[in-house]
Amino acid sequence: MADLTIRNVGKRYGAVRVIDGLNLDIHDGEFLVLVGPSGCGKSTLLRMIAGLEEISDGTIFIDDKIVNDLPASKRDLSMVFQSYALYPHMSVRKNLAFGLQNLKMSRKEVTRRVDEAARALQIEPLMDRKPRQLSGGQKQRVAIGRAIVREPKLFLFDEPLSNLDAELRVQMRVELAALYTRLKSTMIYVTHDQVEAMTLATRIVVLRGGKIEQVGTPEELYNRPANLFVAGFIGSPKINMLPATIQTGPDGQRQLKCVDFAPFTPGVLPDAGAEATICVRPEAVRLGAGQVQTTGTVRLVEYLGSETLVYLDLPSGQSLLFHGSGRDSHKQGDSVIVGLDLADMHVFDADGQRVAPAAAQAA
Amino acid sequence: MADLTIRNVGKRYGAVRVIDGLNLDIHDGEFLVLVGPSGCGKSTLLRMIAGLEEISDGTIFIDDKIVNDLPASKRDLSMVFQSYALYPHMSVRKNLAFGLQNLKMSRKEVTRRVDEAARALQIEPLMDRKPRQLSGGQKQRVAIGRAIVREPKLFLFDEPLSNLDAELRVQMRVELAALYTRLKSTMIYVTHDQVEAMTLATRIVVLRGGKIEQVGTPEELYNRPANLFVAGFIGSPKINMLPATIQTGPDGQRQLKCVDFAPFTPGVLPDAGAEATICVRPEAVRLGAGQVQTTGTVRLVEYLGSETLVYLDLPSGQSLLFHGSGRDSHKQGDSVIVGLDLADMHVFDADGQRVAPAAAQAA
Amino acid sequence: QDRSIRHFWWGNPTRDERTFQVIDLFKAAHPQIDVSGEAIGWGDYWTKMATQTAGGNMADVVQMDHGFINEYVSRGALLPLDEYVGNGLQLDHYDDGANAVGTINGGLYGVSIGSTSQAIPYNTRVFEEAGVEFDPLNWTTEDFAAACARITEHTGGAVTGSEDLSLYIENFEVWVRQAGREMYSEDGKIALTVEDVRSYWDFWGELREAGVIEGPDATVRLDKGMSELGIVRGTSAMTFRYANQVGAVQSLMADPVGAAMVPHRAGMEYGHFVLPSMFLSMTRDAGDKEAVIAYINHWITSPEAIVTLGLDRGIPPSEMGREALAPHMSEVDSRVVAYFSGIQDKIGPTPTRKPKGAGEVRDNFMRTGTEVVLGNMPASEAAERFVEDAGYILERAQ
Amino acid sequence: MGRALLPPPFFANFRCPLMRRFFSRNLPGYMFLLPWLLGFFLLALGPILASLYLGFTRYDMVSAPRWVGLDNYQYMFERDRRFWKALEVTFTYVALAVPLRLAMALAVAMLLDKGLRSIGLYRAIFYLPSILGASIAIAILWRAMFGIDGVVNQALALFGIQGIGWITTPSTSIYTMVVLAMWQFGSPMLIFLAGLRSIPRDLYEASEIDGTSPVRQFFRITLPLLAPVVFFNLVLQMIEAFKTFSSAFIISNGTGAPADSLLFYTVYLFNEAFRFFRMGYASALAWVLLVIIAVITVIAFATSKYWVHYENERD
Amino acid sequence: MKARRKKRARNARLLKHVFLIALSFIMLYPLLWLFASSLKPESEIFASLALWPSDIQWSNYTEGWYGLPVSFTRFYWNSTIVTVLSVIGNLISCSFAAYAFARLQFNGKTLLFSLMMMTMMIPYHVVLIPQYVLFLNLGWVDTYLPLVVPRFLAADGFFIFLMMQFFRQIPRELDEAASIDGCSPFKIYWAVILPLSLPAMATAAIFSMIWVWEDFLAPLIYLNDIDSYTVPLALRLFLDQEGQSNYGQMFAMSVLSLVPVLIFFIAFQKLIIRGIATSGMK
Ligand SMILES: Nc1ncnc2c1ncn2[C@@H]1O[C@H](COP(=O)(O)OP(=O)(O)OP(=O)(O)O)[C@@H](O)[C@H]1O
Ligand SMILES: Nc1ncnc2c1ncn2[C@@H]1O[C@H](COP(=O)(O)OP(=O)(O)OP(=O)(O)O)[C@@H](O)[C@H]1O
Ligand SMILES: [Mg+2]
Ligand SMILES: [Mg+2]
Repeated sequence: MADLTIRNVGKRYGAVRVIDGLNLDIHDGEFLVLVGPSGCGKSTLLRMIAGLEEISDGTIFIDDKIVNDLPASKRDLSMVFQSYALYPHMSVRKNLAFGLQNLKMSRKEVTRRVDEAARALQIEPLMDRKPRQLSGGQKQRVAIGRAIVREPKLFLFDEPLSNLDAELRVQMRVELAALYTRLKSTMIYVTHDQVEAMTLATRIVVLRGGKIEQVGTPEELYNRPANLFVAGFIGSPKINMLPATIQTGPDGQRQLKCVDFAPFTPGVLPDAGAEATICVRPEAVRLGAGQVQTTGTVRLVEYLGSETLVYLDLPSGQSLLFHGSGRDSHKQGDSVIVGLDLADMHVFDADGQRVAPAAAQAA
Repeated sequence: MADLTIRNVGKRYGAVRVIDGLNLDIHDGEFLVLVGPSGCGKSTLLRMIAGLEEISDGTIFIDDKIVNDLPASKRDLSMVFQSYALYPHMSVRKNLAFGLQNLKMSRKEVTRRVDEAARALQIEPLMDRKPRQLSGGQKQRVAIGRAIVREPKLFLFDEPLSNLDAELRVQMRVELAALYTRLKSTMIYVTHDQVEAMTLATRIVVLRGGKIEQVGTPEELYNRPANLFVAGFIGSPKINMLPATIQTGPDGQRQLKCVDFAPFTPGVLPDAGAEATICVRPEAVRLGAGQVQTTGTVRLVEYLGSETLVYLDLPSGQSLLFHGSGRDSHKQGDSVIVGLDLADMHVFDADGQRVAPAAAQAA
Repeated sequence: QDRSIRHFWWGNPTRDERTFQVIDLFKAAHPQIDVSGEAIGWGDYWTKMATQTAGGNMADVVQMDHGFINEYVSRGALLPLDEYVGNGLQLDHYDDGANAVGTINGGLYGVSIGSTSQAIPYNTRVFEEAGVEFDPLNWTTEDFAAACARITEHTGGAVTGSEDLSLYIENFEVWVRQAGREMYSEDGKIALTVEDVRSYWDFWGELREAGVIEGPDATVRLDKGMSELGIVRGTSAMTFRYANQVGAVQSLMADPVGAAMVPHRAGMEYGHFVLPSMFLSMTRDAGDKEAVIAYINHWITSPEAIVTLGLDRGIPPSEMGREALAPHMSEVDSRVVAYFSGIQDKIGPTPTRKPKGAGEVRDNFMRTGTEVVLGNMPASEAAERFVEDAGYILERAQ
Repeated sequence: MGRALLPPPFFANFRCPLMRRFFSRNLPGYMFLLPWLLGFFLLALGPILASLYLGFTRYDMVSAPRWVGLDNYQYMFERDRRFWKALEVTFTYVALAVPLRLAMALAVAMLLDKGLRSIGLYRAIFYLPSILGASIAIAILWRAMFGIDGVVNQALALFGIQGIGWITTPSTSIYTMVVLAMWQFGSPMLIFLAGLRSIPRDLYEASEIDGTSPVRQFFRITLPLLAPVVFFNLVLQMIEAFKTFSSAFIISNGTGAPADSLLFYTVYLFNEAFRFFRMGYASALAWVLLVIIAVITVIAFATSKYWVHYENERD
Repeated sequence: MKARRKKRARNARLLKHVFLIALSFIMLYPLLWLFASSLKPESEIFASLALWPSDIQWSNYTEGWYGLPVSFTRFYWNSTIVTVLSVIGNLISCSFAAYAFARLQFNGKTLLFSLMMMTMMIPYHVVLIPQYVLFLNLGWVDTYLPLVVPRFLAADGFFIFLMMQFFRQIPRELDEAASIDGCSPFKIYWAVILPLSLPAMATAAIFSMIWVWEDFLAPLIYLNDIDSYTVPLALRLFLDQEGQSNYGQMFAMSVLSLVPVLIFFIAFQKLIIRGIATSGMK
């Protein structure tokens, strides 16, 4: 029920431009995830959509209605604040019920919804406490609860799960997904957790410095990052980046020359002589033969339980990260063969724009 | 220079017991990570160590001195608050310098340390702002900065990286690790991020409901969880749990019977007839033959970029999770062989205590 | 200068200025004595005085009022001056009886520094315009009522004849004395009768009924300041004051003010008496008594001082003083002095001293009178009640 | 790590551990309270106890006080009609003036809190009457305004209402004092303003998001969060109202007139003490008032648990 | 549509201003009257309530200033000394006590707090005399000590309680953070609590300035020498209910005596700004 259109929206604090000429169409029923480095303007954007922050330039439409001047209370949306902003003088129960009572809902319905949310968020034993008697994670769950009971047409979540433990986070993710399925509301969700972004999003927006770097489905972003920034930002552990130069090969075809590998051609390349960057995801690196290959030495093995990170030194001294399963048994100092496949490579030009492959397959 | 000894420490809020008879020895120079579900008492414990929370029962020693009544200001420690608690009226620079000025440090040294921390935390452009002009993640970094500039003998971190993006989080982790290496201070660190816990900790403490469930190195906790709770809590995605019964096999040996598999003996088992739980990490599951095996159907494939989660239905209807690399290409509805190795199994008795294998190898 | 005394008085800017000049004169004459002058307005004066008395830190010389002097004397806060009379303190030039009120239980506790008597200040312009002819020094209550009616009628009610004086116990006192009685008996009891009170209130009640004096709204504000008087605000043509205050009334008004006697009831006495408008007293806490006496003496004997002080504190109670002053008087001053001289032969004996509790009786008179003015109680009932209450009050105050 | 440790506090080498503990726990508190403790015990307590003692004496401020036991209190309760009258006047005033004044102050503070231009000017203007306080000018003006031909009646005449002398009619005079109190709402207004400005903005934002109407926001968010300040104003205004002196004193020329309808408790007390030289009786009056105020204050504090929320209070 | 909404918002704002301006006039009337009276000839002040004097007499100001035996220059100087010292004393000592009551733990807190409240409940007039005797014995009468010293000893419970209520609203975590940063309780008070209670401190400063500046009872009782009088006490010198008063000059000086108060108010009310205490919190 809520299409959201953002046109040339900008936000300035004095001389500081925080959001800069932003355009975005969010369709009804979308689950849009907003990611980006700390301080890039995610919260600000959310707050502008909510109507809490004045819009310096541009226009925001909800369902084709300009809402720039519509107060937050009339926008029929709910929001989880990054800072929670729980009402300190109300018990948890009242915090949850407050928004519903504003809607003049029947007492029974309020109780039903509140109880249901409390159950889903596992805060039932805390219902009569005041916020100051809660732990960080408990507060955060109450904040989520306050947003979800209202079931509006638009949800805004600002890092709603950041203070929860892994298990709870998974459970909450499932609850939010279920809520989304049930209500079919539009959701805009800020997170730093890539797993959350990947599993929940229908589309992801990558913001940087108040500008959109790329919008797309999780797969698109992961497999076809539009630029070097997105490539580096999406994916954990971080993608490997190797500098390269474009040169003309003996057959006249343009080739990429990267110091540790023989020249190769991963797709259509721009003019020779230009600098480029080759990116390969750590889990796409093979310790064994590949379409191009070299030798490497194991510098460090980081053991993370279910997975292992192997830091490799290439002959030129460049570093390369290999991401393997928890069963991997390489040891520091081991010599290994390092192989890469052309299909796994992302090539970016000197400006950081993607050049090849024009269309990558799912890795 | 800071040994910390916690003896029978308890904390009550009215009738609510938050910490209950806790004993813990933290050695000088340790990097102790505290994990546990939301609301289990991590922050409370930290605050008691810091001297911010009155200790209801028991004793805390720092370097063999009882500190129960020592005010926080005299304990020579620094702390990152879960809620940041930045001084709202001071610029970022002053926030960082404030603690140092209290030490009557030379102006030059203050500037040096503050600048260094600002650089490490990438908040240099923000130094003259007030906290209200910062984003959530920026505030959090300032909070970290305030703690680290003081270089005390004991650091307390309460979820210091929860609001940072993945890349920054890795960088900060590296900075903290470097700090730890440089200062050799004792660090106590609360986190919900398993990667942080695994990479930073010399030992991990798992808390639940104010009690310690297990203390050990990251490997110990991952590979030899002392009980069902720790097994379930550590590791993401969550460990698979299969109910089983202990029975006496045809050769008189005790066996485990789990509905989807033939009986097997993973180690010394308690009395026959008792209930037990078998746990297997998702990444230890094989889609292929194993020491015990069965068939399964792919119910759902969750694609997370570098990794893939495959939810399997076993013949009995039980669910099993397989964690594979991002290259995995199973599709919903596929039939697969599911194999498990005995060495990868953790068996817990009816009380949730570990019974076998008595000593597991690294998976 | 090794001797010093403090002098405390209530005042106003003019009086303060004059008093400081007298202090300077005294200091010039007695270079070894330093006098520090302490002044404040009337309302605050008594609060401060009470506090200082309680603290045993009274100024050496204080200014006293006839309403208060007995309160302080009876509690031993003032010292008798008798031993200094003729022995540092020259009083031989004083009018007879000038110090009668200051003489209490046979001791002289306050030297009068100004005499006065009751008076009815009236707006001469209004009187003239209304064509009222009367003898200010000899008129009756009937004349008074007629004048009120005439003025009210002439101005169409814009200016009434007089303020309603129902609540002025000072005016009432004259009424009582006209009948040959005193307010209080020698032993400090009520001496007036219920009939005195009733008749007084009824007299004013009739005028009020007739609408020729100010209405209750203006009347029931008690202890009005000068600025609130009907004569000052132009809403009435007469009020009640002591003669020495007529100058002050004039200072707030553009029209010329005259002074008339309180009208007497036909066939009765005039009821007026002379009383000191202020006293100088020496207090219990006085240190250098010699210096105090020298100071007081300077006030009453130095012609320079008397001229400096002018009429501000009342009319000098000595022939010598009045003569010294005569060439320096303003027009209104002359009128006042003429008035004062004119009534000399109509003056009765000094009243009995006011007992402790007289101040409270005064309050009670106003309070009870208010009920009458507002029409909440008939005058007869109120009069009985007043006399009864006054008895209680005096009893409790002893 | 070499670090200049603070010198040990003086009580560190007390032998008795209990003493040591007592000091380490209490010392900072007592140190900060020291000025007040000195002031209280050296300057305030003595006079207060003295007044308590004087309440049992007959004391005319010149001769020494004479012990009379409970006489003063007995007289007060059994025979003193004016005491009861003073109580009636004062209670009426407190019951009306306090809530009305606070409501006025809060309403204007709310108006001024929202970002208006020239807000500083308005603040100053609204505070002006309070600056004028209980001056003689105010008394003169007030009497004139509410007089029979005053501005108020002139305004009423526009509506065809025949006015009366509001101050001089005993049954209405007290209300002019109430109006005066309302008009001088500056101090509570300023405190409310400061309080309103301390409310975290994000709570308003949260309630906006929750779709709260302005009225509901006021009652459910603003008011509860302002409760500590409301409570302060309530208690203090109540105490001050019970002790109202200056304005009543000057408007009634110190007498409580007309017909004792402005006989505020403290006006009565002042007259007893300073005009009729009965400081002993006045002291007794004072202690009765003190007990009345204390009881009401204690009740206010007791109920405050249920409606005043202190975010930082430990429980 | 947007325009209409804007218009409605503007109308609402306009309405508010109209209301405020109307209210302002009611609030201002007495001051205007006072000012007008200060320009009127004596005989006109009480004859009419009109705001416009028939003949503007600035002489009330010049003559009023020098109309008393001691000039107002002196009284202003006296008042300034007393007020400056008192305000400083009040702010320091009351905020100390408030900090102790609001933030520190010590035995007997409830009792002491109750006693503090009690000092506010007792009618001042009955402690006047015992207090006078006390100061007299200390030899302080006829000096400024009785006016100033009690302010340094937190005599005014009003401010203690006021500041307490505001201190209690500051997030305790900020104290805790400062404590971790090695701050003594004093440093916490000084570096954290005080700067964060700016609105409250400004309010307290305004009140305490105005009340001290206008206080006349204590100066009346404790000051004897006219040279040491404060402005409000001096104003009382103009008035003689029974004799010659100088209302015009008194009003002129009253108007002037409001000037410092107004300046102080306008300067300090700016500090009643948006509280920021929670912006450092998550
Ligand atoms: N004032 C209080 N009264 C009652 N219970 C409280 C109070 N403060 C905290 N608790 C409870 O104590 C428990 C421990 O809180 P604590 O903040 O230590 O949790 P935590 O482990 O840090 O959780 P999180 O990861 O969510 O921050 C929580 O269950 C909380 O509800
Ligand atoms: N009042 C202000 N004045 C100046 N700059 C501000 C102000 N408020 C925010 N900013 C800046 O605006 C930028 C965007 O802030 P925002 O809170 O939207 O970031 P964010 O993307 O939510 O970051 P995070 O992930 O850390 O929460 C930040 O760089 C911040 O420093
Ligand atoms: Mg943010
Ligand atoms: Mg916590």
